[in-house]
Amino acid sequence: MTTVASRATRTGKAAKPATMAQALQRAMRDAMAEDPTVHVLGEDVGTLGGVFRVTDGLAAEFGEDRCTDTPLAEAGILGTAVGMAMYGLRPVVEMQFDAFAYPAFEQLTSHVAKMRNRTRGSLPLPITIRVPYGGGIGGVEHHSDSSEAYYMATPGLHVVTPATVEDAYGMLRAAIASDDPVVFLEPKRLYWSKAQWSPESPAAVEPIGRAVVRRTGLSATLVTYGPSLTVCLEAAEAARAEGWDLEVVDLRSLVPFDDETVVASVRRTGRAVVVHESNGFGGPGGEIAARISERCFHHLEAPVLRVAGFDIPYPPPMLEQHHLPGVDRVLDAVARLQWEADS
Amino acid sequence: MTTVASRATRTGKAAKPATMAQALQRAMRDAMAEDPTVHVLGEDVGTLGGVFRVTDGLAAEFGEDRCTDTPLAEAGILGTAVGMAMYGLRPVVEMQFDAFAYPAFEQLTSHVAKMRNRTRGSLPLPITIRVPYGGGIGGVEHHSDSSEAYYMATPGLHVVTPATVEDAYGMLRAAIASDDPVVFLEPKRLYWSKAQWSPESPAAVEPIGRAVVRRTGLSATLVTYGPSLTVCLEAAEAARAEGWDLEVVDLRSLVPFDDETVVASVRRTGRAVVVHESNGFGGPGGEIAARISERCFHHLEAPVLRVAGFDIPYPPPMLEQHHLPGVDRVLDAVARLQWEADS
Amino acid sequence: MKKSSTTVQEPPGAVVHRSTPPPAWQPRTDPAPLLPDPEPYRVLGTEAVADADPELLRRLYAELVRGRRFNAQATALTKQGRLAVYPSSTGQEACEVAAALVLQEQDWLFPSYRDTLAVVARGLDPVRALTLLRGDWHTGYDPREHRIAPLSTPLATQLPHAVGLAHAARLKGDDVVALAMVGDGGTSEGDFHEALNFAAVWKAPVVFFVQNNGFAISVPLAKQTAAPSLAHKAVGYGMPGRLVDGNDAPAVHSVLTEAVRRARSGGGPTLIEAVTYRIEAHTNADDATRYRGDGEVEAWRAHDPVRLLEHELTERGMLDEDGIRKAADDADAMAARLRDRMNADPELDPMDLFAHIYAEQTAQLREQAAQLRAELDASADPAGDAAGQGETR
Amino acid sequence: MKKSSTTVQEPPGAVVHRSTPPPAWQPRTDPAPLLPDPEPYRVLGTEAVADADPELLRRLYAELVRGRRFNAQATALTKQGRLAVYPSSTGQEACEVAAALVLQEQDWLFPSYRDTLAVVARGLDPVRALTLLRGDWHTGYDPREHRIAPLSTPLATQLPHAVGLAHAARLKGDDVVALAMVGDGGTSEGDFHEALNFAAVWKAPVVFFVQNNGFAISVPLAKQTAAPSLAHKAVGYGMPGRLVDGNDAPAVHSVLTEAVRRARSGGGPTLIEAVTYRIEAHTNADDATRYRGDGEVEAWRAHDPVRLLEHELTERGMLDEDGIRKAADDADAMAARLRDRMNADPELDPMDLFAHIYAEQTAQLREQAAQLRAELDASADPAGDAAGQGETR
Ligand SMILES: Cc1ncc(C[n+]2csc(CCOP(=O)(O)OP(=O)(O)O)c2C)c(N)n1
Ligand SMILES: Cc1ncc(C[n+]2csc(CCOP(=O)(O)OP(=O)(O)O)c2C)c(N)n1
Ligand SMILES: [Mg+2]
Ligand SMILES: [Mg+2]
Repeated sequence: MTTVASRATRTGKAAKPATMAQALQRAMRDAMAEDPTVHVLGEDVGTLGGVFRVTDGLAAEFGEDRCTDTPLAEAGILGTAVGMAMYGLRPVVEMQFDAFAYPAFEQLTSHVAKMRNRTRGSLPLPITIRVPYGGGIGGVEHHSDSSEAYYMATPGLHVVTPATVEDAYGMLRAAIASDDPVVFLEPKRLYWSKAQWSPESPAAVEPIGRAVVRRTGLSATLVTYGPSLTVCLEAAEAARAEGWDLEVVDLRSLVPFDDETVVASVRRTGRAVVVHESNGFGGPGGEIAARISERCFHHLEAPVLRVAGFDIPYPPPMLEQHHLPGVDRVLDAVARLQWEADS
Repeated sequence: MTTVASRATRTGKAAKPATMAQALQRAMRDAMAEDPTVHVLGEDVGTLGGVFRVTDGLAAEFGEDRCTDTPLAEAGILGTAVGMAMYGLRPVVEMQFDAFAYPAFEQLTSHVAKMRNRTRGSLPLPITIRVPYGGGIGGVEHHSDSSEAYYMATPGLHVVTPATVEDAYGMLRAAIASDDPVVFLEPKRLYWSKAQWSPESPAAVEPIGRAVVRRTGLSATLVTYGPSLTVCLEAAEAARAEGWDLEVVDLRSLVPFDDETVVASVRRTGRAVVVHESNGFGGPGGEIAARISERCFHHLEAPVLRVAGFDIPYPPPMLEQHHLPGVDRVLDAVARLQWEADS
Repeated sequence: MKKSSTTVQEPPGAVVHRSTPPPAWQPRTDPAPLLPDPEPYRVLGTEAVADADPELLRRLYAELVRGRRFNAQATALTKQGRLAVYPSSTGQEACEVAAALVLQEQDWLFPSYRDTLAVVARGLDPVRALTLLRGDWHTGYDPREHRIAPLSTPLATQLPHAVGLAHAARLKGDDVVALAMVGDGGTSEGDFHEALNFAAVWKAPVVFFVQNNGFAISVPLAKQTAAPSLAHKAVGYGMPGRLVDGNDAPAVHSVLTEAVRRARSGGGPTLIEAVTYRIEAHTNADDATRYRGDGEVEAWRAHDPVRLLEHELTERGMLDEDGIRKAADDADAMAARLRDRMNADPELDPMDLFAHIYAEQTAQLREQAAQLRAELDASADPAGDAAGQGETR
Repeated sequence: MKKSSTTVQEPPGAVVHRSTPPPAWQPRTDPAPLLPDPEPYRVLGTEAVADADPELLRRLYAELVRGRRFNAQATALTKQGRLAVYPSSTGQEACEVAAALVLQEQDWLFPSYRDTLAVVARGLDPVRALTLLRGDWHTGYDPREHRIAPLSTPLATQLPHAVGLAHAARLKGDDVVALAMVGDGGTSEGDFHEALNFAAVWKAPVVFFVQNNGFAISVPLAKQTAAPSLAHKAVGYGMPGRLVDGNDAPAVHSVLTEAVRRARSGGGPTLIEAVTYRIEAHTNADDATRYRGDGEVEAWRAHDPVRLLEHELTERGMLDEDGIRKAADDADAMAARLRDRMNADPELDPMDLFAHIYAEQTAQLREQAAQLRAELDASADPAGDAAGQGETR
């Protein structure tokens, strides 16, 4: 387990404000510069630099053969990336929005996730699949899905999502360096989030798979990831007024899942709320809550609760604020953690 | 909650042995005879009667316009079914195997599941999507996936799966009658399972959504569905020797989920094991265990355990028996339900 | 060694040798010309204008002017924060308008996300047509009432819907044609392929109408396809393909009319490519200067659908200053009404989030709706809320 | 009323009127003939035989005989329970064999699930090639070592892989061609469309080889497509399409060789349709009498690829009784070896289930592996197992 503090020290020197989008761009740029087998492909990733500008400048710097505008066909993009990886390249694929990764679902589940296993390890596929995901940006329908449950349910994929600028860089580098396929979920509404970060001396790349405690606390643990981290940190601040000292765990990696960090935290606090934007039913929270309940049974003072998006298709822009788990909803759940029994 | 006993009485008169495949065929036949808007379409469903013969005879009886061999393209099949439903038909779509439904994933998630909501209720899509699923039949790769987690994570779909011959008929009739899209998961390895059942007087159609207690017991509850019901019933028999009296709940419907039946059972027994063939991590069991833990917290003597397929791509035929949850693995889990603490 | 030759499992029939495959499996050859004319069909500036119905030409002109004005107004509404986004069809009005006008009452239109104008030209209240882009709901109208499918954002996914609907109508014996719109980029999607194939095999009464406006966001056609034209894709499905100048409104109208007629009379589907140009950026959120030069845009402005028709009508004495002014006034009035109506906040009920998930609300959704209801009540009555929170649960 | 006309946002350039679209967006026309010859190309029974390399003809014959024998042996193995399933390519051996022979060492083959024979003809140990169908693992060989992609069960999904691989090789400047095989049914899938389009746009060195064997399981070609031929689909991607008699081995070899040469020399992809017939049922599990008559099968047996070539070679004095016997003996010997080797049970280690999920095993998989290990140990030592179960946990 790595804590924020320790990581911040390592990169704190020449730090300037940078957005998550910039950190992601920088990660691809550095990876491409270091390793000529890294290729970026997708819709509008070349000349335009991506609709979120995350691939800005890559085509200019590395040429269109390294950063390629493909025809508009997601199965084709991921399917050709499989072939490129079979030949030894390390493709980084951009799906333009969460819901527009669905056409590539068969390639993802039947080939990308399974190829290493199908071939007894002789054909690993080091493909990074970048998927801007989640809501909160006022997008019209099909532009705000939280699709992580689909990927979590598919053995053979790594599924990760950064929540900070620094992690955006480090985790994307790690994803590209991984010899396995990684679904790299980028929280859309954090693209423009800023942090002090030094692109001149980016943090060393740690392998993916570890959660991090973003805030220590004693009363209860908020387990979260990606776009909901900010909400949880705010909720933890607000909770102080109610007398609750909340710990916040940022999972960062959904697959593999860091049971160790999560379980240690919940055993300490005795209470847990899982928070995510994805629909509740059948969403990631079920798996997470079930794991916690199984592993921390005798330490729990209250059932593990979940705060999630409702079990509905993502709402239109004008109603999305009612769907997204916000600070109040998190605090409501914390309030339901059976404090009376405790006192 | 309906128990087996009560249903059996209703249909017990002229009962003869019938297979699940026959009951499913009969359900479509009766629905087509009663309602001219019911159309069956898919690959090989016409002349051949489907690779599992579930649509046997329908084209001969109702003509190729009512039971249609389509071109080989799953997105096309489901996409045209959407259009047919828009015009007032009630399409019953067959996906030939679980993994071959993946090409239709975008149509399913972005249109089928959302159309009613997108149009404020003015365009419901009464489509039944039949998916033979699960393993145990010695199929080569891509022919044995348990894909229910994907469908459960998609609001707007009903997701159901029969485990008995009688339910195969009743639930398929109910699915076809539903004004909402229903993903109808057919356990492949039960296609040839037989039961006393009377096709002459099939059971009345109940709306979908209710679980059923298949075996009452006091020690612990096995929560299961589809292909794993047989395993659980066998395990319950075997458990008697160990002194455990197990209750077995057949969920039948994953969406909507029958909290009432499940919770009542677990509150009674105080212990639960969720059993399914699907991969454990991110699979249906997480959601189910999380719900039980949340709702039965103070009644639980032990953590809710899960017995599931491993977190691996479905194995080749010669190794599948090691992957599939069998009686022993269920009994192992029951043994871990902290009986010592109890005594 | 007789044994060995018989183990090479040979059927008795194999002694006969026929050098060509049995007739049943001969590839079918079609007497009709298979390839589309590579030169886009044109009416304006040609003899064909004389044959055109003057009434239709004036109608088209009026609609083009309204359409152009509609696009301008909708773009303005994005700047005023009244629309979440607007993908403008400025420069493509001839296609949008013609698509709406060629259909009869009972026919269905399947628009893509850029085709709000076609929907409006078909007669739908523009405020309802703009619901998706305003963001108060996903689809602002009852598709069955208007026979207009929801504007489709996932590209090309609406095409199989059109095929299925047309097929269903045909099976029922109803006189219904479906016209499905898609962009040049959308032709690369698998759904395009599957839809055209199903339509051809089923001889469904569908018209596939591709607006080739040169770009899929930033990606030019040359990176999208290596085909001689998008209309040439028809060959692979065994349906007629047709190229038309997409900025020549009477030409588009004529080609579409012919295809609709073919569909209606049992002749099956047609693929039409209209060559046009997206004058504005992809949407108001896009910066087109990143991927194309002004020169190209200017060249296309010189081939503007509104001006082309205006010029022709004026030259032929079918339109004068007065007519031009009248059309502009009419368009302005429409735009003013639209602006006023869009300036009113839509009425929103958050509880609608749970109203249309299933025919019958599930127990889980009832719980969730109750939760939201309670939150809304609490925030309407903040005092009661802030006080009791910790204890009431 | 000046105001009104200016509100119809007009660019300054719009006063110029040009009746044709700017040249940049003219649809491209290609001088090369776009349509494939609707008559399948043939060598046997034509002048072209004389030009063919006699060595090649004899090689093809020997391979066809082996291929036929391989199919028969594999089918027999299903009856003996030694294979889980076998989709036979009996009747299609000319295509299978030619596909393997036209490739060089460094080239890649992308087979579909029916193409075990092509994989074997390429030189892979047949036991490894049959691993998938025996059921001890999914793929029995290292694809990179043999430059043979895994046999693909999800239809048409292997086609984009071939394109990506060929594209990657071309970017690297390597001399590599990818040959991708697919059935007539597979051409209806979206992946077929996307793969061909990417290949054409990228000018990737790929050959798409469709075996039109008349059926997709039970579905005949007429329900699959309304195109004049499957080769005609090439037109829509701007690549050459070619029809060939799929039972005429030298013809298939020649057409494939030409396409491979075009790919190798930078000429981009080709689509080839071989007209052939699936003599056996879809697999041993299928009952073909449900959907086709014997007459049709008999008619095709009369156009058998092995006999056609044998007949031609015999007629021309290039093959005698002795040669026929030698080929049959060689095939029999191969089959006997295969039968013997397949009669041995494969060595299986259930722990392999966890060995190749990720480069590094996750904590969760380690736990699960330990669980299986314990179960296996317990069942190896059943006494210890049955006793301690309840208490040890
Ligand atoms: C399946 C899918 N993939 C990607 C997108 C994102 N996207 C929206 S519009 C667009 C370009 C569409 O180009 P084209 O089809 O030519 O239509 P145009 O915008 O020119 O009208 C893209 C890539 C999408 N909406 N759907
Ligand atoms: C995506 C997908 N859908 C469905 C299937 C089931 N299936 C297996 S073979 C087959 C027919 C294939 O026909 P064709 O492409 O003509 O190949 P052939 O069997 O004739 O060699 C079908 C439908 C599949 N394997 N993959
Ligand atoms: Mg376009
Ligand atoms: Mg075939």
